[in-house]
Amino acid sequence: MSVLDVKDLTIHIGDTKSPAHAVDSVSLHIERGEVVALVGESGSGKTLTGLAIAGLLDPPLRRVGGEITLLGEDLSALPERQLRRRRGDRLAMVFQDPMATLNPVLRIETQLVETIRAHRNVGRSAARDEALAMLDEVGITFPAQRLRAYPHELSGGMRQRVAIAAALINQPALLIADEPTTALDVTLQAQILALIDQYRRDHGTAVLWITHDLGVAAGFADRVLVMYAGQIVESGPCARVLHAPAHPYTAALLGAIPGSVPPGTPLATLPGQPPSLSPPPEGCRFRARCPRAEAACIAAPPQVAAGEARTVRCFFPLVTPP
Amino acid sequence: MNEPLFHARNISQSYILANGWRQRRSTLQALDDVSLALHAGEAVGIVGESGSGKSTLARIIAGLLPPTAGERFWQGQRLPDGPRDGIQMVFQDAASALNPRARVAELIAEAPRIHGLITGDESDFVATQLSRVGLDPQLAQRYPHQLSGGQRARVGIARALAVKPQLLVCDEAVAALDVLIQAQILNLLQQLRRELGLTLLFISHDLGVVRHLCERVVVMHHGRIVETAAAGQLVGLPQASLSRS
Amino acid sequence: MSRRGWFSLILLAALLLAALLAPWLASQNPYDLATLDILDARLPPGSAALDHGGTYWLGTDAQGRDMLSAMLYGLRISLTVGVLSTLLALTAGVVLGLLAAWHGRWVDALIMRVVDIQLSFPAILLALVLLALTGPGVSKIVLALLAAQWAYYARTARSAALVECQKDYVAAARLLRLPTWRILLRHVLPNCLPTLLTVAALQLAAAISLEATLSFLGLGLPVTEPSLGLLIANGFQYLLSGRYWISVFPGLLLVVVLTSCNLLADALRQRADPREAGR
Amino acid sequence: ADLRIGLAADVSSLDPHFVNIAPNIALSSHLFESLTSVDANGKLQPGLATSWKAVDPTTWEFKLRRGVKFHDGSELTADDVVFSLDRPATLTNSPGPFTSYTKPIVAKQVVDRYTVRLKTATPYGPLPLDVNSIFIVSKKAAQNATPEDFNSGKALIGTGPFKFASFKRGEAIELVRNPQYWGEKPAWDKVTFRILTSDAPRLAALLAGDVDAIENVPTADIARLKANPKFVLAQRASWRTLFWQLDQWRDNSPYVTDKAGKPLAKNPLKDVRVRQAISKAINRDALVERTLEGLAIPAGNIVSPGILGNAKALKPEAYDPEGAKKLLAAAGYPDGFALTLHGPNNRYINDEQVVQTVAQLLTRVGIQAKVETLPLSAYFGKARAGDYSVALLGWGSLAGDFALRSLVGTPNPDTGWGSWNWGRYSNPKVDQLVAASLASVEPQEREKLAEQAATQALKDYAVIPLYHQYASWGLKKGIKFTPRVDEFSFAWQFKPE
Amino acid sequence: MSGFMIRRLIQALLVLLTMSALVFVAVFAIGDPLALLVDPQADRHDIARVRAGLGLDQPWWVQYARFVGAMAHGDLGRSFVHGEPAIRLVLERMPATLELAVAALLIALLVGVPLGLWVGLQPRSWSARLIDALSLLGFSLPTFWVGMMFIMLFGVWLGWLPTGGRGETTLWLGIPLSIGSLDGWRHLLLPALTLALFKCSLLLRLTASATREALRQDYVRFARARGLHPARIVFVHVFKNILIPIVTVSGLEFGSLIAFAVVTETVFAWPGMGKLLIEAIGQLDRPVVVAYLLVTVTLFVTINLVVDLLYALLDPRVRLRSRP
Ligand SMILES: Nc1ncnc2c1ncn2[C@@H]1O[C@H](COP(=O)(O)OP(=O)(O)OP(=O)(O)O)[C@@H](O)[C@H]1O
Ligand SMILES: Nc1ncnc2c1ncn2[C@@H]1O[C@H](COP(=O)(O)OP(=O)(O)OP(=O)(O)O)[C@@H](O)[C@H]1O
Ligand SMILES: [Mg+2]
Ligand SMILES: [Mg+2]
Repeated sequence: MSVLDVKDLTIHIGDTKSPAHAVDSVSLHIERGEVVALVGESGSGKTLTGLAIAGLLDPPLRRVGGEITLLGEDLSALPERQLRRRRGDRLAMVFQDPMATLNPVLRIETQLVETIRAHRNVGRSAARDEALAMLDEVGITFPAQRLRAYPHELSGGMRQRVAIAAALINQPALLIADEPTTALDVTLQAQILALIDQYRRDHGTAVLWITHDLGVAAGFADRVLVMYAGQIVESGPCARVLHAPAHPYTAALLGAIPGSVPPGTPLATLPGQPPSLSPPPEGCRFRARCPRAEAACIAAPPQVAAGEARTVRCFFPLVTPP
Repeated sequence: MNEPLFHARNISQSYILANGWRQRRSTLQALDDVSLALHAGEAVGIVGESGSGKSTLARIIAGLLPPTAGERFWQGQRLPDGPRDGIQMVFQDAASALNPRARVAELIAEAPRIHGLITGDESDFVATQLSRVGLDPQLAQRYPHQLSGGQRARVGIARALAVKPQLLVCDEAVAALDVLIQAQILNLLQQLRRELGLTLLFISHDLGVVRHLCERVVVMHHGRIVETAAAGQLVGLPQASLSRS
Repeated sequence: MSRRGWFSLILLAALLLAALLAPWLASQNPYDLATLDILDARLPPGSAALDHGGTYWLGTDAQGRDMLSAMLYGLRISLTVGVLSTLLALTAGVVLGLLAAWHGRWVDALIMRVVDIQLSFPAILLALVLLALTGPGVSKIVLALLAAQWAYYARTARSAALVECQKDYVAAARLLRLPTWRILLRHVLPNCLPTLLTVAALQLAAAISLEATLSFLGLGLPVTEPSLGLLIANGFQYLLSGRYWISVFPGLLLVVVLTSCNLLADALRQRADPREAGR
Repeated sequence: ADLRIGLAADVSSLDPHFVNIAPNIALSSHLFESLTSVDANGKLQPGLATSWKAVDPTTWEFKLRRGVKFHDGSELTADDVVFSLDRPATLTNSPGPFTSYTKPIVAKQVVDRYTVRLKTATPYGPLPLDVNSIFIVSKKAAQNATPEDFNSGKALIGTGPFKFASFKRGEAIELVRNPQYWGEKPAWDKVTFRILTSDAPRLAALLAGDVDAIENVPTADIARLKANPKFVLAQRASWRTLFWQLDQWRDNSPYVTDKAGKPLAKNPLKDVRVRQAISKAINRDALVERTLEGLAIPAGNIVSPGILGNAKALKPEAYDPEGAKKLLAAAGYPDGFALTLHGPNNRYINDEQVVQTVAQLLTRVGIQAKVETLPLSAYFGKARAGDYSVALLGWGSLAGDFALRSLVGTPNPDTGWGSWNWGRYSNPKVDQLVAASLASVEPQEREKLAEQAATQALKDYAVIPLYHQYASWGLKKGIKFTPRVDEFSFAWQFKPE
Repeated sequence: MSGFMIRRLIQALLVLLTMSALVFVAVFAIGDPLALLVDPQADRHDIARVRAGLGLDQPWWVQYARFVGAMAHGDLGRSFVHGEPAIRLVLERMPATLELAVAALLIALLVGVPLGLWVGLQPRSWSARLIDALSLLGFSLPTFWVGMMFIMLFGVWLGWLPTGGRGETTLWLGIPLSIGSLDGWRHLLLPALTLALFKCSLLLRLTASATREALRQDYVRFARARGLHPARIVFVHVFKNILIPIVTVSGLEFGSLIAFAVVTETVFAWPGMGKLLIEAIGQLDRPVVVAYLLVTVTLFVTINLVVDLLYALLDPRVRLRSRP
């Protein structure tokens, strides 16, 4: 059984008359201990997908369809009260900006302890001990002092560690990490990645890693999902997808990375911009920028298998199905 | 060796921090005795972790920030404080680097007009500048918020080039962009270097980008230059994220 | 802009227009003593005039002034005072604020200390003392309001300008070697304007209200040229005696004016803050 | 029973000799008395002195009432009187000292325990009236007492019908009945004066039952109060007369111009015909009826009817706009001219309105009048400095010759004559008559001289009288009040019905 | 800290000196107190004597120098009109004004903050829209006009509450206060409400927008992502954050409450400092005007200081430099 199983998740933005179809029929699943990377350029709907799974969409964002199953339980049918019990317990989420995710006027201790006590009937001092252990586990030195500190007294990297500690403190089955390393410099990025990787190994946590950095996905994820304009255009095991992309968009992303060509030579680029999604264009959403587009692309391409454990949403994939 | 185009000598910069309640003042040494020479037509990259002083150095070179100590030379001449003709800069956050209340045409033409660099028709001038950075001249009447991120970055470059600089300082000019757009900009800079013989100082924390664009790389750490090397042979920088790919 | 914003803008425009056209809209020039007749004093709304057969739709005051005309002219004065003092204070504040933000160091310190001192002393008390000194008059009250309010603008302009000056487009403008005045006026100022306008709309209401309050305390305008505030004050003594119209009607008009200013300020603020736009 | 009275003005000090302003005098009158007293009609009556006479032209002898006890139980003696008459001159930091009343007295003589003689340098008729303003304090209590001692009640020992209970400055003063009072004992056990300086709240306090009586009922509310069966109104013409002072000394008066605002060749106000025209242009009946809502009577005199010096022959000027225009034409101003009327805006009943109405009326006869009103604080100073051309003044006096001395006497800073003669009218004949009147110790003769002086001055239009102001009190039903000409609200004159 | 305090104190001193000098000149220019106070019959000698007695015979700068000299010894002079030390007169009236201002602030806080929280949390509900509209109205009604309407409505027509004055007071630590008795409360209610109305609207709007702002912050989203109870999110996470602007603004507005008490006190015949000031200006009682200003400036400076300290207490991030 997967830890998370999402089927046909669809999210609209704005009024019912002319909504933007920001996320369209996204399906994904994550197994225990697996890291799945969700990549794509800015605005492709990655964050919305993550928020929808955690049940954190607020107006004007609306989930208009799809099923979300966490550990066999259908979250989409749960009332908010029940959903709240799952959040921070079985399912946790961390966000991009470590400056903003912690409440600036509450001590670290308060924020950790309240997370424990929101879900488990634990005494204050027991919760505090757990918090201390957790800080230690995420690699914070002098955890006892840090507990008394306010967020602004910590460095960016430490803050992100604390946020991760708060997310993991109830041992969730699933961690949704929405670009938690983007705001940090390279050294810190690597440390955080290593930290989560270690935790996953120790506890078997499933991780949905949202990022726009293919490099991160490459080094860290088991599987990768590539999103474009609200749709998943390609999925598959990380190594294979990045090595031999099936979708032209994935190929373009890889070709644009400096280092993919000799220094001084031009990088591959794509013309144009992603389409507006209100309403989304007919047919293949990548059509307008696609070097391989043909007349047939006027129809919406189905998601098809492209080799073992791989899918692609394209009539003319770069990798032919076996 | 011939005279460098630009030379910064023994630059130091310290910031005064007023800290907290007790108003304890401490100083932060952002740059410590940094010297850097740029030869005409050269592309030099600066890399370093966050807070290592890259932006501070860039601003001092551009003349936006008077250094606490040290001197700048332009073709051997000592430069007074303040900006100077011939040095321009492209900023990291293109959105904040463009006045949101000015149309693209005004953004590009304002300074050349004041400095008397426009000989013919102003709209032709703007069109030429826009085409040079690969933008549709139709965009001239738009406001910055009506442009995409990549377009904004290009307008920023076009504006800098419109006053015919010899040295272009790019402070993380591509850091906030998606890879696809980043690639466009990198290509554009390559092309401009070739065509205009521009000298480029390119600051980034992404070693891959610098390696792609520059011949020479300077590594900064804690306000000092710790290493200077040809782009291909760099070793000193901890490069966690890229090392695994 | 939101519906409320448009509504307030239209209302304010209508009020301004009414004030501008007062000489043509009003049946009487209430400031011209020759047109007043003491025998028509304190007539209730809808009364006919004694000799010239007109109707006083909103009644008359203690001098036999047609209330409707007086209110139109009063609106004119209130708005003039409000707008004039706001404009002057805005200009003064903006100049000083920009200067402080741009120059920094001792100029900033000096200007801001004066602002602090000014702000640590409430506007009403300052205006009170100043007016007691200068005596009544439109120009004097404008001056008093200017003195009382410039500091708000200076502070707002400075902090807005500081934010803008941090932005890279100012650095870019410096690199392009644009003249300082041009950077300040063409680049920095327009970007501070949303904030400043919001404050201005708010302060406009405050200025009008302050003028009314000072007039109420007997320190505002000359009696023969009553503003709305003075009309209210003059009618105050008739409130308890049932001749409500002398005070209540101008009061309602004042409330409408102030509400629309505040509504506008609200709308401007929401516009300036895109995250609020959805509300 | 208790009585609560709403006062219109604040009492600044309880020291009866500190500042010579009406609210303080009103309050002190409850606690202290003077040698003479003044009845509701302004007539001099015995006070602490039972009788007085001029034993020679420069010596007045006062016989003290026997057995009068101070609040502390000690007896009133001639020593207390002399002490009290000496005290005003010793208060150096008093801004408005009572010394002008004690100044004519050059010597004081204790004849016996109950007799005092006061000497003046020259014959001086109004002395008995002057000493009415000097309250007699207990020497024992007031010796070395500071104003603070009075305000705290420590030195507040008088002979009056009430005793001090408490003083909350700016808020309320409480008095209790003096059971040992020698005269008619007041009907109230306790009297509370509430300070309610704003008109509307004062009236509201009466209507809401927070006080039993108020003074200075706002004109606007007279009608309503009259119509309300739960309240009664007490009214009478008071001593205060309002009139215009006109600049008669400058050739170029600052606020008189032609209609285009340019200076005139000469000052039209110097021409008696112009002054008369102004007087004729004023419709006093309409002014009184409409602007003052009936709360005044048109005036042709400087002092109110019934007060010494009121010449009955002088009638209010009739409203005659045509006559005014003719006079203006005759004086050389057929098209009129422009002037500014100045007045206070917080001193007299509807003062600001009155100025406006007069401006309205003058405009109708071709004198284009502008209006400028100021708070009292700024107004009096400027007016006394001669800054204005036409200025409104109200004057309350219990003797015509007194009033004339200040208002139309030729100004002389050394003697204090003409100190309020803002227009600097000067007529030796008037001066002479006033001086004679003041010097006469014979009441009939004094009255005759005073009337003659007034008649002469008004014939010259030295000032233009407008009206005699009414004073009104609002009372809860069940309380009676004898209104006083001097506008004072004395608690003992309120009686339960 | 101490540097900050010292700077504040120097600033306060500067305000005091500037203000008192200004007032000195101003009151001089308005008029001559003797023209108001001296008896009509007084002759030149009388006037000269009085002038000398009050020290008014000197040029203003000499008077000012004397005043500053005396002030250094804690003596602010005697009221011309009352003959008592001016400072005592002002301090005597201060409790009434402070009580009024505090009551108004409490009303504004107790009404404005909860309503603002509601409006911020539920901006789309009709009740929030109604409250929002009403608050705008409350924002626009001039104080004196509201006072008049209150008097008319509650005092005269309905007769529920007294129309003015302070009513019964009881002594608390030697300070007469209204809140000790029912009668006192009845007198306090209307003026306090009048004074509070504007601040109430202000705080309501401030709270609402701060709440909206806070709700948009990532930390709220993170709190939700951790499954915290909504009540905890609102009353701990959001509230602790919005408390900062509320406290700051309340403190600063407290100063303006005292200033606007001038108007309210005039309308309601409330025997506070404001009324004293108006009267003193009317009587050209310079020592009292100066003393009033000195006392209020001192008060404001103290308030600002307290606000800064509170601010630092509430917001761990704070850097105690001068507020922007
Ligand atoms: N609260 C919102 N209101 C309106 N539109 C929104 C909102 N949140 C997201 N969107 C829009 O939905 C689309 C998808 O947004 P999303 O945040 O999921 O992108 P993303 O892939 O996470 O991009 P990035 O890499 O920049 O974080 C974008 O076009 C965005 O503008
Ligand atoms: N205006 C300033 N006041 C105080 N300290 C500053 C200021 N600007 C920069 N610093 C400090 O100076 C040091 C160098 O900053 P700088 O911005 O040059 O680093 P950087 O290498 O550009 O970092 P990044 O990669 O994050 O942009 C940092 O520690 C920074 O905190
Ligand atoms: Mg995102
Ligand atoms: Mg930088």
